[in-house]
Parts: sequence; structure tokens; C-alpha cells
Amino acid sequence: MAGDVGVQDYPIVWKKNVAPDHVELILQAPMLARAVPGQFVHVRTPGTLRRPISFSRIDPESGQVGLLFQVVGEGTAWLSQRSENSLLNIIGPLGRGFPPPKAERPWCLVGGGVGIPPLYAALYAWRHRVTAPISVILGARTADYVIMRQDFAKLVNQPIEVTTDDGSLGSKGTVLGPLARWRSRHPEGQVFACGPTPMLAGVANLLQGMGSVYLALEQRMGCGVGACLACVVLGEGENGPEWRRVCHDGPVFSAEELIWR
Amino acid sequence: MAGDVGVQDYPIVWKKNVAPDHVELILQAPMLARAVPGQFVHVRTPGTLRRPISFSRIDPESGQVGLLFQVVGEGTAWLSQRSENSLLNIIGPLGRGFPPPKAERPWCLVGGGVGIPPLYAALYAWRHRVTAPISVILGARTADYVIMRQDFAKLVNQPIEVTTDDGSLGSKGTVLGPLARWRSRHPEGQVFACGPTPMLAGVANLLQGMGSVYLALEQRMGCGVGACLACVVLGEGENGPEWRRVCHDGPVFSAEELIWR
Amino acid sequence: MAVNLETSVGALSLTNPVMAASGTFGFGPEYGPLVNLGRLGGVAVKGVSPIPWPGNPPPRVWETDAGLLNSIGLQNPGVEVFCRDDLPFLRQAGTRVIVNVIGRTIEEYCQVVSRLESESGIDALELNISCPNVKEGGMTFGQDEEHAAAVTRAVRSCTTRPLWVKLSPNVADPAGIAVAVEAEGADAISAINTVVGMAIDLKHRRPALGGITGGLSGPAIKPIALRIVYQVAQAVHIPIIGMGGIRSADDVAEFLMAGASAVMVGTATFAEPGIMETIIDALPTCLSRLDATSPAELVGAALPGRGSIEEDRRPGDSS
Amino acid sequence: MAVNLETSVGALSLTNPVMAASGTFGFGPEYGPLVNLGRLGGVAVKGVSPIPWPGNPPPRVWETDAGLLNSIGLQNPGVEVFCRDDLPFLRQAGTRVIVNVIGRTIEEYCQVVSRLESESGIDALELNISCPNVKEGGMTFGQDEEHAAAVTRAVRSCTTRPLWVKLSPNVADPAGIAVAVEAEGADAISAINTVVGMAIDLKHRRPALGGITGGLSGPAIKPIALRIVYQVAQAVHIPIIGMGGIRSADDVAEFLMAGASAVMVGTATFAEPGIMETIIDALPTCLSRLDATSPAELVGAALPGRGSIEEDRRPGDSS
Ligand SMILES: Cc1cc2nc3c(=O)[nH]c(=O)nc-3n(C[C@H](O)[C@H](O)[C@H](O)COP(=O)(O)OP(=O)(O)OC[C@H]3O[C@@H](n4cnc5c(N)ncnc54)[C@H](O)[C@@H]3O)c2cc1C
Ligand SMILES: Cc1cc2nc3c(=O)[nH]c(=O)nc-3n(C[C@H](O)[C@H](O)[C@H](O)COP(=O)(O)OP(=O)(O)OC[C@H]3O[C@@H](n4cnc5c(N)ncnc54)[C@H](O)[C@@H]3O)c2cc1C
Ligand SMILES: Cc1cc2nc3c(=O)[nH]c(=O)nc-3n(C[C@H](O)[C@H](O)[C@H](O)COP(=O)(O)O)c2cc1C
Ligand SMILES: Cc1cc2nc3c(=O)[nH]c(=O)nc-3n(C[C@H](O)[C@H](O)[C@H](O)COP(=O)(O)O)c2cc1C
Ligand code: FES
Ligand code: FES
Repeated sequence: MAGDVGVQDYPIVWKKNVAPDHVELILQAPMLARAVPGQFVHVRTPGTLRRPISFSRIDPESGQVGLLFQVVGEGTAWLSQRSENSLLNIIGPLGRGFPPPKAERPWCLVGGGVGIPPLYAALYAWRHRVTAPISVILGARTADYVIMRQDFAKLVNQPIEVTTDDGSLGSKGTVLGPLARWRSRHPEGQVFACGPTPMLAGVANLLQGMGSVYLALEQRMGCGVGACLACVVLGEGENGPEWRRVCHDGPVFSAEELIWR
Repeated sequence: MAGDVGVQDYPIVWKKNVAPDHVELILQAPMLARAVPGQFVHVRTPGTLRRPISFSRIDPESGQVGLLFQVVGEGTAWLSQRSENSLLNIIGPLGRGFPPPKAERPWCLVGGGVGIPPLYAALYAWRHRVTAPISVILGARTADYVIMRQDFAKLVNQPIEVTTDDGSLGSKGTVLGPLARWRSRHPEGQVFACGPTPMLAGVANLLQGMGSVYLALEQRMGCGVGACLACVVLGEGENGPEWRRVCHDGPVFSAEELIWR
Repeated sequence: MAVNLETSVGALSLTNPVMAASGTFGFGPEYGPLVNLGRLGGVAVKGVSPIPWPGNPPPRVWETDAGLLNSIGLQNPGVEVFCRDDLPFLRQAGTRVIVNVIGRTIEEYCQVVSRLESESGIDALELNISCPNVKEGGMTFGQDEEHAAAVTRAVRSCTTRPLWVKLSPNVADPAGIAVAVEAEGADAISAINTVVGMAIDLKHRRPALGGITGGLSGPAIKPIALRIVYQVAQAVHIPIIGMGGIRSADDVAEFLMAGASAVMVGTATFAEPGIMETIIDALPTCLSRLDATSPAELVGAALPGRGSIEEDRRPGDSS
Repeated sequence: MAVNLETSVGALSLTNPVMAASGTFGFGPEYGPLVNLGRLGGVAVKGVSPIPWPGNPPPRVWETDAGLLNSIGLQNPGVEVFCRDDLPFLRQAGTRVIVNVIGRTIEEYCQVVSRLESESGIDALELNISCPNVKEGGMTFGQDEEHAAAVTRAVRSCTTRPLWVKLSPNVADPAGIAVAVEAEGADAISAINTVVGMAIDLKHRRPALGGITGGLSGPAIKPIALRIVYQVAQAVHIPIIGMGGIRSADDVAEFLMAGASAVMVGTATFAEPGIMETIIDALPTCLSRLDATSPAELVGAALPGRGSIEEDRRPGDSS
């Protein structure tokens, strides 16, 4: 059950550089630790807008959550410079997370780059729930950017499949190769994916016709709470194509409800 | 002889709170330490424009200069939060400072509030040059704001005259009272003054007809180097009133060349 | 002295002068968990058209220095859905409800306004005349006096509700438009809507927004908004609702002194959902500091002949 | 691949596309100790009128969020003093010299331009048509197509020098003005001049600037400037000099892609006198990153039909 949305300051209890230009912050935030994996927070940074970041970890027991982000611009650079004990002003938890996976169906988690963290949160939350085999496929540019691999490895029995664009770790190529193989073995499986939009488009395309494919999307946001209609993506409506708000109707969507064109 | 204008980073070697919301920074800045008292620097703060600040101290021997300012808005608040050893980006020294005082004429330094610091720099530079009596009149709102009084006291024999608006130190009233008395004793004297514009207007008015009255003015600035024509005050021109640039033609003007209306 | 924040915009009274600006506050419930609507002076809902509008392709927002570009494109579900799904919530929200009205023809504006006549719980209509006028090849109604007057006249004949007309800043003479709509019976002027701008997405070598150009809002445009309010205040006798970049009580005071009777806050809510309440909390202290016991006392204080504008200025008097 | 910064604005070649904007760089020598003029693509001097103009009372500048308001009021010593005191320095500065020309009547513009005809060392004239037109009761020449065309036509007949016309953004349709002046023989369009704005001095309950309203410049107006450059680029065939809030090589690239052939930097110089040189230093790397070997390759890259504007966009494709 998702926690109530609030706006509040939370302290950073732990900060770690997890890869070049990739930082993870752990916050003491009991209110956020009731979030559903796939939900996100809207973090105050200097400037006009907040920054949406997904949960990399959600631990209701300790009341801690993680935010793992890549430094790509001014907002994330500012965030990466926060020190332990300083406070972050956060609106959250926001949006619709992943649905709980079905217990008896093979489950595949497919993450690309900074899309990997929310899948770890999903795995952590539901690892005991799923009794069927759990597979993890992680893709990144190079070995350096295959983040959270050890974390995943601790929670699953099967080896983690890794792909890199340059072949510096795992197999050379994208996550679509291993995913196609997984699919042929598990036509009845369920898939959670998060990563760059072209990757998600590839996943949606590859898994067309398969039920239970859930994708966590990104879109430029204004309010983060469904009020401004900035963050739309095209979905299937009852009367043809219709905009969905990533912040409110997503960020997790069933692959079938989106239009990829 | 004034130093060459440059733009450069200088370290803060010393920082002190001298009064409520009044901070003095000492910079290690040999290039600036060749400045003439009354000159100023243009300091980089976040935002669109720099901030003009006068020298409170100029010590060519140690290569150090002082900047003493009141926190009145975002720029000075930011400056007040700089720590020792951090760098300030500075354009300077800028403008026309006080002319060297005449050795044999009684000299009166009249400062109001944050207008006091440049007069200390002037006293320090020329205290040995002036053989006639040197008088100092300092005015402020309350006792707390009579800044640098001890510094002045170390350099002059006569007691410092102090006025405060509320009478909490020295006599109650403005600097104009003591200045009028000084004037009647020293009709041939020379005066350097700096302070809020109404005070300077009062000084100019009171000392009308007296030569050698020099006032250090403030005006909102753009460039600080004479290029934008933002910082004008009205002066006497050959063919009637004419604008003077505080940053380039001043900040120190002879009282006679300004039009107070 | 005690400060009283009660404000009136013509015949309409507000508990305080701070309202949510159209398009930045949805239809009310979205910010419900984060904002106490009952504390706001009012809420202007997202523009409503006769039938659903689809809006523009994403990206629809892009951050700029001290500003925000948006090209939402006036997406909305249409007046029927608005009346069915949104009005019931707004009616019980305990705040003034201002319905922002959009249309592509004069008839469309009238359609929305007429449909709303049978609905209770609407305190004012705000005519957004920055919409593309399909009959005139896409120019906006707010672009010249004649069209602005025509749409105001038509709508005026459909309703007796307080009618506010929201000015576009993208014209040479906004005050001229204000005069024209005042003559047609507008009860107040909202100023300003967003300023047309754009950004380039260097990586993709294309305009950053899906809608190519967008509307600039936020602190970047505050000086433009203040200037327009100041010009309009000298040209009309009806009240002005000022907006553009407001994010503090001091900003509100600037708009009041420039001639606005009340204000709206838009973009600032995105970063700080509680900012309107923060401003309302800060207003009494701010007004006291400025020797006022009510917002009304400051309205127009900086207009020619009203303040200390003719005051003697000495050289160097910058303070 | 090696990047070559050489740029041309019509027939005029520049060593690089970065020039100093009029009014922010005085007449050249003021920034001499801090800026190496020889490295700049050019310098546009402060507006020059036939006889000295006094300008406005102070305060003349006021900082705003990411912007600056100024009401200098075009103070200048007149064309005679300019030719005597300033041109000799500029002639030997080793950069392109653009003389910004102002007047209150068409005759005044012509007077300045004609007087300059006998002087060497002037590479282009930039007509500032945002001046108050005394014959038309203070409206500016840049406010409508007819007046903009008239002043351009008159000046064109006085000189064969490259003639740039600088647009005011304070109109509904800047591209229309650009088309009108192109038809009268303008060789290039400078865009944009400042946006009319104001601020209130709360303490004194009056407009903050001595001139009441002022011109807004700086990063706050960059989106407005880019939009106008983009609109003008689609309307005219002559080159555009873009400006408004530029302070980085990326900003320059945005203006190039929007359709400018060269740029000017104004307000940013106040905070960082060396910023133009910093930008020029950074441009080669910036252009390489964008797969260009010269500024010209990027000019107009974001215009319709030129870039990837029609590119397939998938849901969520915000990057
Ligand atoms: C629901 C959601 C969850 C996200 N989760 C993560 C995460 O867990 N880890 C992570 O590294 N990144 C995540 N992102 C992307 C992240 O929000 C952007 O990288 C970040 O906003 C960039 O900000 P900036 O100021 O550093 O970059 P700039 O490019 O300077 O930002 C400029 C503006 O664009 C927006 N923006 C830039 N890139 C994106 C993007 N990819 N998606 C949406 N808005 C963008 C910014 O929010 C800002 O408003 C998520 C995005 C969304 C929508
Ligand atoms: C030549 C000169 C020398 C000065 N020397 C000193 C000094 O030694 N100590 C000191 O405390 N102050 C001095 N001042 C005043 C000082 O520059 C301002 O207090 C300071 O700029 C305020 O900046 P802010 O951002 O804190 O305030 P804000 O009010 O937020 O500043 C907004 C803008 O107004 C300008 N501004 C505000 N007040 C003044 C002012 N009084 N004069 C000029 N511009 C102003 C700022 O520079 C800025 O551009 C001097 C001013 C001048 C012109
Ligand atoms: C995302 C967004 C959507 C907007 N939608 C509307 C709208 O539907 N109707 C309208 O009249 N104004 C709309 N506006 C304009 C605002 O109501 C307001 O006039 C403008 O943003 C200036 O105020 P601000 O700077 O406080 O945001 C919108 C503004 C934004 C940022
Ligand atoms: C203080 C100041 C003075 C200006 N004076 C002139 C002028 O005399 N003539 C002119 O055409 N533009 C003038 N401008 C406008 C600039 O040349 C430029 O068009 C505008 O400031 C936008 O660029 P920026 O944001 O980089 O400053 C002036 C701008 C400023 C800030
Ligand atoms: S960001 Fe405002 S609706 Fe999604
Ligand atoms: S501040 Fe630019 S001329 Fe003085």
C-alpha cells in the first residue's frame, strides 16, 4: 500500500559514489519507506522545477529509502554535492509503481543504465513473493555503469545476465538479446523494465502480445502531481490515442496501454 | 599611485563580525594593496551584477586589503557567508579615490554607518602626511554601529567624536553638529566624508563655500568600469549640469562639482 | 496595527489576495494532499473548452534561467467533463472558483460560458484570449483590440458572472487591449499570461518543446508583468489581477503597488506546493513593514501622482 | 576535425561570431584593461545620436531574477564627440567596429549616418529603432512595419555601408518588421533589443528606476530572443545577429541553430568582463561536440525542415 503523499525534509544518512557520475543517497524517511517500487519522488533543487528520481531502495523496516542518480545537468550535480546529514526537500511518494508480481509466474527484471535502481527496489520488495524463477538482465554502456549488480546478486539464485555496448562486461549488445532468449523459455512470464526510452520501445516491441509487461517511463515534468499536464505519453484510450500523465498515471505502465510510434 | 585594474581571485585570510550584520573580510591581494583610499572593488556574487565595496584597509606592506560591509540583501549575505581561505573574484581597484590631503591644513574625516571604512583607509594612508590637527567624526544609528572606532583611536591623538541617532554613544544627533563646530574652528580645513546620501547632502550644504571638501558617493552600478553609464550623479559641467559616473569619475567627488537639488 | 487580508476584486470578495493561476493547479484536487485549498484566496482552474482539446506533443516543459517554458497546448477534457468530474470537488473546497475559459472561435467561448450558467459554485470567469483563433488563421484573440473586444462583448451577453479578461503580453500595447475589453463590460483584467519563447535542444538540433515555441513564466517575466500591470492600471478603472513570477510576499506587494488588487501564483507552486500559504502567512508582516493594514492600501501606490515618484532626488540617491 | 571560427555576416567577415553588444561595452576603451578587444568578433558601440542625449535620472539599473533592468536612456555625447574622441581608439583596436545609431526623427538617423560617411574604420551600422519617435508622440520606430521601413529606407539612401537593423521585441510580430526592413535594403537583422519591464522600490513606493520603466536583458530573456530569431530566420533571407542572455558557448550554439549567423554578448560582460573571450575559447570544443567544424554549419539547424524536427517521437522520449 502506497504511503500518503507529503512534502517534507529528509536527512541524507549515507552517500556513495556507485559509478563514474552516479551517486546513491540513502535517506532516513519513514514516510517514504511505505512507497511501492516504481514510484518516485520530486526533489527540490535550485531553479524553477524539482527533479524526479525513482526509489533505488525501499526498506520499511529501517525507514530508509535510496535514490540513485546519474549526474547529467545542474540539478543532479547539485544533488551529488549534498553531504551526509544535510536535508533534502522531497514531495513523495508519487505516481503509480509496479503492480505486485504474480507469485507463480517466471519474473524477469530488465534494467538499462540508471533505469536499473527501481528494479532493485522491486526485487527487494517482492523476492519472497515470487516462487517461480526470477531472472535479472542488466544493460549499460560499459562495465562501469552496470550499477547495483552485487545487490541483485545477493537476492537471486540465478546468475545475473549482463550486457554492455562495448562488451567490457557480460555479452556485447543490448538487453534485448538475453530478453528474447528468456522469453522463448518463459512465454508465460512477467517482465518489469526500466531504462532509456529506446530500450523500452525495444522491450515493448519484442514482447508484443505477452501480458504482464510493465515499463517505468520518464518524461519532463512540471508539477509531479498530475496538475500541469506536462509529462504526457501517448496511451491507448477508449476512443483512440489519449495522453497519460507519467507522474500520475505512471511512471509504470503496462506495455499494452502505450502507443509506440 | 593607483594600481592597475585587473580581474582576479583573491583569498580571504581573515573574517570578522564587526557589528550586527556588519562583516569585515581581509584579503591577501598585493595588486589591490596599491589602491588609493576611496577607490573600490567590484566583487562577484551570484546573480547578474557584481557588488561595489570600498576598501576599509589598504596595507601595501603586507599586501592585504579590507572590505567591510553591511548585509543588506542577497549579495552581501552571500559575501558574509564566505569562509576564510575561500576566494573572491574581484575587479579592482576601481574609480578615483581621495586626493592626498594637504599636509598643513586641519583635516576632518566624517563617516556615517558603513561609510566609515574608506575614511579609515584614508587616515591610515595619510596620517603621517598631515601635520595639522586631524579630527574624526563618526555617526551611526546606535552605539553598535559605530564601527572601527578603536582603529581610528589608535591613529589619532584627539578624541574621536561620535554621534548616534538614539544617543546610545556620544552625542545624540547627526555628524552635522560636531562638523559645524569643527568648521567654525577650522575655516581653512579640509574634509573627507562618506556615508548615506542624505548625510553627504547635509555635509555639502553645511560646508558650502569651503574648498577641499571631498565626498565618496554611492550609486547603483552596472559595469563598474565606466562603460554602461548606469551609475551617474549630477555634476556641474562647463555648459550646465552634466552626468558624472560614480565608478569612473568618482566615487570621490569634490563637493563643489556636484549638484545637490 | 492588525492587518486584514480581505480583498475585493470588484464585487467579488476574497479572504486574501493570493490565488492559484490557471494551468498550474489543475482542477483543484491534484494538489489536495499538499495544499489547504480553503486558505487560498481563490483557484483558477485549467482552461476549459467546449469539447476536449488534445494539447501538444511532449516535451511540454523546459526549464530556463529563472523561468519555465511550457507548451501544454491547453489540453483539457472539455466543459462537460469539467462540470461532471471537477466542479463537485471545487464547490466544496472552500475557496473562490475561477473558471478559465478558452475557445477557437467566439462561438466556442460563448458555448463554454453558457454551459456554465446552469452550474453553481463558480465565482468568476477568466477569459483566456491567448488562444489561436482558427477563423483568423491562428492569430490569437488577444493580439488586437478589435478581436479582444469582440470576444468580450459576445461573452458578456451570455453571463452576468464576474468576467475577467486575461491579457497576452505578446503585443505592443497591452493597455490598449485592456481599455477595449473594459469598454465591452469586462469586470477585471488578469495580467499576464505567458510570454512566447523557445529553447533549442542542442543534442537533437531541434526546438526543445514538442510545440516548438512555448509560454515563458516564472521570475524571469516578473519585470514584464509588473510593467504591464502598471501600464494597464493607468488606462482602466476596473481592478487588475496581477501575476508573473510571484513567489514571495514582497513580490505580491510589488504587484499591489503597480496597480493590482489581487494576484495569482503559477509556476512557483511547482517547486514549492506550499508557497501560496507561505506567502499568505508572510503578508501581514510584509504589509505592516510597508505601513499598510490591508492590501487595498497599497494598490497603485507606485502609480504616477500617488507615491513619492516626484520626490526630490539628490545625486547618488540610490537607496 | 579542426574547427574554424571565421564567420561572415553578409559581406562582412569576422574572426569569430562573438561581438560585444551595444550599450554594454561603452565606446571600447573602458574595458580595455580587462578585455583583449583584438580577440572579439566585433564591438558594437553605445548608441550615437546627432547631438548629445542626456539620458534618464538614476537609478538606471536594477537587478532582477536572471536579468537586469536598465533605463540609461541612450545617454551619449553625440556623433561629433564620438568621431573625435572614440573612433581613433576603435580604429586601432583590431576588431570589427559596429556603430549603433539612434535618432528621434528619421532626419536625425540620417544625420548620424551621413556624418559617419567621411570616417574610416567603421565596419557596419546598427540601427537601433527602439528610440522614442518625437514626431509620433513617443512611440518607437520599431513598433510598426511602416515606420521601421521608413527609417531604413532613408538611412539606406545615405550609406553603402553594411546596414543592420536592430529589432525591438516589444511588438506582436517582430518577423513582420524584419521583412519590412529587409525590403528596404537592410543587410542584416540584430535581434533582440531589451524587453520593456519594471520593478518597484517597495521602500519608496515608487518605480525602482529613475526612468520608471526600463529594458530587461540577461538570461531571463534568452527564450524570448531565441523565439524571435527563430521566427525572423523563417521570414527573411538576410543574416541575423542574435543576442539576449548569452553567457556560454552552448548559448551561442542555441542562437546559431535558431538561425543567427553571429551573436552579441551584453549583460553577461558586467559580471564577467572576460566572458566573451571565455566563450570564444570554448566554442571549438562546443562545435566539435555538435559535429560542426564551423559556426556556419549550425546556422538554422533547428529550423523547420532542417533538423530532426519531424523525427519520430516515442512516448517518453524526452531526451
Ligand atoms: C519518473 C522519473 C524517474 C526518474 N528516476 C531517475 C533515477 O532514479 N535516476 C536517475 O538518474 N534519473 C532518473 N530520472 C531522470 C532524472 O529526473 C533526470 O536525469 C534529472 O531530472 C536531470 O536533472 P538535471 O538538472 O541534472 O539535468 P538537466 O538536463 O539540466 O535538467 C533540465 C530539466 O530537464 C528535466 N530532465 C532532464 N532529463 C530528464 C529525464 N531523463 N527525464 C525527465 N526529466 C528530465 C529536469 O528535471 C529539468 O527540469 C527519472 C525521471 C523520471 C521522470
Ligand atoms: C562605490 C561604492 C562603494 C561602496 N562601499 C561599500 C562599503 O564599503 N560597505 C558597504 O556595506 N556597502 C558599500 N556600498 C554599498 C553596497 O554596494 C551595497 O550595499 C550592496 O551592493 C548591496 O548588495 P546586496 O545584494 O546585498 O543588496 P540588494 O539590495 O539585494 O542589491 C540589489 C542591487 O542593488 C545594488 N545596491 C543596493 N544597495 C546599493 C547601494 N547602497 N549602492 C549601490 N548599489 C546598491 C546592488 O549592488 C545590487 O545590484 C558601496 C557602494 C558603492 C557604489
Ligand atoms: C504549465 C502552465 C500551464 C498554463 N495554462 C494556462 C491556461 O490553461 N490558461 C491560462 O489562462 N493561463 C495558463 N498559464 C499561465 C499562468 O496562469 C500564468 O498566467 C503565467 O504562468 C504567469 O504566472 P507565473 O509566472 O506565476 O507562472 C499556464 C502556465 C503554465 C506554467
Ligand atoms: C545597460 C545597457 C545599455 C544598452 N544600450 C543599448 C544601446 O545604446 N543601443 C542598443 O541598440 N542596445 C542597447 N542595449 C541592448 C543590448 O545591446 C542588447 O540588445 C540586450 O541587452 C540583450 O542582450 P544581453 O541580454 O546579452 O544583454 C543596452 C543594454 C544594456 C543592458
Ligand atoms: S508533471 Fe504535472 S501533470 Fe505530470
Ligand atoms: S557602472 Fe557602468 S558606467 Fe558606472
